[in-house]
Amino acid sequence: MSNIAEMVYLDYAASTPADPRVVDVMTPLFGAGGDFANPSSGHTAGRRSSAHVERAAGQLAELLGCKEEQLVWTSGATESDNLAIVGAARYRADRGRHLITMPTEHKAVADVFHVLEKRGFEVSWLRPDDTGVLDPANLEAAIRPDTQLVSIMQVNNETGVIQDIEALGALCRERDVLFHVDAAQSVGKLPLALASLPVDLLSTTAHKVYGPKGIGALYIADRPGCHVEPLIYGGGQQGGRRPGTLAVPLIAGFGEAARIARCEMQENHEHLRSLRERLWSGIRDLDGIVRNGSDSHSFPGILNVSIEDVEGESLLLALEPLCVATGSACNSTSQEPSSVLRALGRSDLLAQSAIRFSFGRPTTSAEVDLAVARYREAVARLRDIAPGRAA
Amino acid sequence: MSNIAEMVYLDYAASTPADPRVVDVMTPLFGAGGDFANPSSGHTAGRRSSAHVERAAGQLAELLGCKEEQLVWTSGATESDNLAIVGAARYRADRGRHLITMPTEHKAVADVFHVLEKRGFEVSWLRPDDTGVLDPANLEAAIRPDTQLVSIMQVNNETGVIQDIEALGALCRERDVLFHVDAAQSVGKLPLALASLPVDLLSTTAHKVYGPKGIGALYIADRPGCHVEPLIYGGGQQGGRRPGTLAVPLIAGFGEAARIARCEMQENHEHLRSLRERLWSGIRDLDGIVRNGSDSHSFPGILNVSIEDVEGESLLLALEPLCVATGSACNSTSQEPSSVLRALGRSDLLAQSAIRFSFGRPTTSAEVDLAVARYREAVARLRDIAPGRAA
Amino acid sequence: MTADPYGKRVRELFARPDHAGDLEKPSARVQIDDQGVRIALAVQCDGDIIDRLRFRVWGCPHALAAAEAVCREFEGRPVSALQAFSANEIMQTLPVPREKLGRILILEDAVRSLGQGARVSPDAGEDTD
Amino acid sequence: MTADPYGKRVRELFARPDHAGDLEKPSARVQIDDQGVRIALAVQCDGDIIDRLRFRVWGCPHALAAAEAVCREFEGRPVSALQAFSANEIMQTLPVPREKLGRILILEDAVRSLGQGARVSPDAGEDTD
Ligand SMILES: Cc1ncc(COP(=O)(O)O)c(C=O)c1O
Ligand SMILES: Cc1ncc(COP(=O)(O)O)c(C=O)c1O
Repeated sequence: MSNIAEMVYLDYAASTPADPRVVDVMTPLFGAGGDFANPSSGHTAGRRSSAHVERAAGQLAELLGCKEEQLVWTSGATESDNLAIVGAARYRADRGRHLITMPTEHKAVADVFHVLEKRGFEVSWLRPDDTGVLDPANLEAAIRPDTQLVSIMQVNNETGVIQDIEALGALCRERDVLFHVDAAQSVGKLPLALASLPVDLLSTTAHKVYGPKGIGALYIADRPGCHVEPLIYGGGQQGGRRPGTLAVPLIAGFGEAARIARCEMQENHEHLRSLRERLWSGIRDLDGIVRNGSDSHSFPGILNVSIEDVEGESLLLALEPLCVATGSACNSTSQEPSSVLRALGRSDLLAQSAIRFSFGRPTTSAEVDLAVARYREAVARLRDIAPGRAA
Repeated sequence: MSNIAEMVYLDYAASTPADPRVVDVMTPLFGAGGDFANPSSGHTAGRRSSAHVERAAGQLAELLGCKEEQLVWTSGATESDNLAIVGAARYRADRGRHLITMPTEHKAVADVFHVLEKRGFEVSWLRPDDTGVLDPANLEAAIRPDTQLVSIMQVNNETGVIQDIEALGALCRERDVLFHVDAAQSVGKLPLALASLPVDLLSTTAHKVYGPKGIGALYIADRPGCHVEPLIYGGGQQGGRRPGTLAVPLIAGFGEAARIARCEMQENHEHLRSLRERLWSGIRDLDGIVRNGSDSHSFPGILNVSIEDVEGESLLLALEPLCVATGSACNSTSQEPSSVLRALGRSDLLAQSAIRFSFGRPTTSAEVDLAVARYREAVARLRDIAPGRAA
Repeated sequence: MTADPYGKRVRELFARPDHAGDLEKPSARVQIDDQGVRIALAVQCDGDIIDRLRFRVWGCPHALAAAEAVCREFEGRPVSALQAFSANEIMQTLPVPREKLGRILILEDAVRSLGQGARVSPDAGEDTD
Repeated sequence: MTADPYGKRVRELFARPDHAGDLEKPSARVQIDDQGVRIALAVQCDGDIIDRLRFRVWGCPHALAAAEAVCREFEGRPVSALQAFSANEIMQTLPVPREKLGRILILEDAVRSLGQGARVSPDAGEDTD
């Protein structure tokens, strides 16, 4: 965020700014003179509004490699995750009450499973190896005849670790188990071709991919048995799967963000890779530094590092004006060490010192250089202030 | 919508354009350079974002006459209604399984009760009189010891009829029954002072009051026993009552819309009253015309009329370029006569001919005059084409 | 998502129902009231040829448009053609959405009855059905 | 909604921990490691008066700031004042959020022990606790 002089924003995994082209698409749709009508209205104004929704559905479907009718608009990935997991669990409750997920999932998934555990479902929590990756053999061993749903994210929001959703999904498909993927951090960043992937439900959100906050989508494959019960009821919008007046400008913005992401994916990916390389080379020689998460199986927009003998909260403050994260954004006010990093085998102390740097399209090498300098300086200063461990 | 030359938009009850001042507040918050960060992030950028949310909460709280902490942001009134009704029903399930509402409620309320009926709750559907008004004595008679929740809207979206929520709420409070009000059509249009009203839960949405689509709020009184179970789970945002990244620009826009509505409420109300008077005087002499809903207890932004011997769908098409509604927007594509009008005792045929004209801040007298001319002409033309009733 | 429920053709027919009206001395006349639609047709023949065809409809835009389309199509053709009229054809050409087939079948009934009436009693003005 | 977890004063103390460090010949010294915080204090007295006070902290910004605040406040005051130091006071003046009271109580322990140590053995450098 070179544009806010006093800050260096390196928290693109928490949220991205809307692309200027996205803002341009949205702005005229809000007010009078724009196509602000309710897209459910049958009149001319309503139909004009509705056309924007259709265009956006086409753009998102193209990015995901799926059909437009397979998409349901939601308010974001949190709602998509809930709709997918609770909706499918309710729909398939007769099939069995066993579910599978991982402790490294985002709270929007993990907390839903915790609630389902209280409601009589049994959940297997599969641990990754110490680089954060899940061995498909572990999933294979965990699937039971009464397993109805597996939920595993594609890109981890804290570490950037990528799971092999194709292999994991294939195992689910073989056993007729529904497979849900939280792709909040990967849509628009990694190529996806849902038509040929063994994925049944996939959650996404616009604000992680240079679209607006407050809009997301859930992909629902049109296979027999793949269906979700709605979370909310009301007007018949979206075939009743998710009623409520459609937020046309946001949907149009998401569509445009999807279009841009598709066109520029390769280029962005290389940009991010070079930034991460630059940051890591600048700090990897520090004493006691540890990289969290696989290097080879990870999305290059995220670099997560822990460091020995430095307290995390003070480190975060000493890093200002860098805007970076400790755990995920939604945990950032809690003091608990990240459950993701604990699942990777980090000690509480080491997990607590973790800093997630995440890069975006607007990030420059100069910003990364500043981050390197600031990190080294902060670590040195805090170590200097700390007393020796042995009293 | 004088600005789209070929249409005359008279469907402000379905959705309103965002006020230009609202658009001005939102636009800079979307993109880079604006305060786009995730407001849950602890860093400087996150806190700047969060300040916009706090300001907006203050603005909405001021409009509603409540405290900021009593507001939960949602994606709109549909979600607010669901959260209030399902959330409270779940939370108070031990207290009893009897609920009370009306058949004239919006689908976002009525459909939720239909689902709860299937899940073992018993629902009493109270009928209004033939002007659409509910006699509080009917509510009093319906409340039972096992009643846990009453839900009655303030302004009806099809007819504009206003219920006496103060009297109805007082009855609920006496018997310790939760009282939910769907105020999607009234917030910002009628004065509200929740601090001194016997209302426990109140739903609202921004896009009916010149704010953006995709954002709403639920007011939850802080009284013992007044609590809702969340509909979705995830990050700890909003104290866990409604997680998901807050849509800062939309929230800021809603706040600004609330501020404007509060300042200009009186003036708008008079404007709407004169427009409705003008329209009604222009058509009331037509043969077989019937006004749907009370004249004295109604919000002046809506005029709903039926007319004998004219088919509704053809009337709607013949009225183009007027953008008006038959039932509510979300019913407009279905052919069923409005359940609201049937509850007022209208025959199917008469209900089916109903047109809802609804006015907004931008509506001009010239637009109303055009509506008068167009309506008279369409009625005459269609009656002319129709064969006599007796063959 | 709402597509325009009326195609271009339906809109044009609805806007210009040139054949709406009555005939003073029809060769045959029919009126049916069913399925939420009321249709009256009147025909005036010149020998075996349809000279003038008029309709009246109380019903949805598709019913109106279909009736106008029928009148436009059959003027100048032999009366016998009326009996070959098929709802299916008009469902596709206008087009009319599937859920309104019932109404178009009423029109089909009316058109065929009219054909029948015009043949059986060439100068009668009686209603069929 | 996130308010700034650090007040202006905490930010200033954290940014300028002028009293961080050690003393070569302290009158007393103390180090405590508990509750997710590690605090070392050293004092050098001139008779009954605190001449120099130094700290080292491994811990959150509030703990760091509180330690710096203590050092700033007590230099130039009688050693006996250390024993009257109260966590409550600093909780309010910085301010420190309630959930961090535990850490500030560790600081209180350390400050009081330091006061004790400085009185009992005016020229000793032993650790207390
Ligand atoms: C992996 C993952 N899932 C879900 C979410 C929730 O997304 P949203 O804030 O759009 O509800 C996020 C981001 O917050 C995320 O990173
Ligand atoms: C009375 C009423 N309740 C609820 C709603 C639903 O609101 P939203 O579209 O914001 O979900 C509407 C409008 O559609 C309404 O008029």
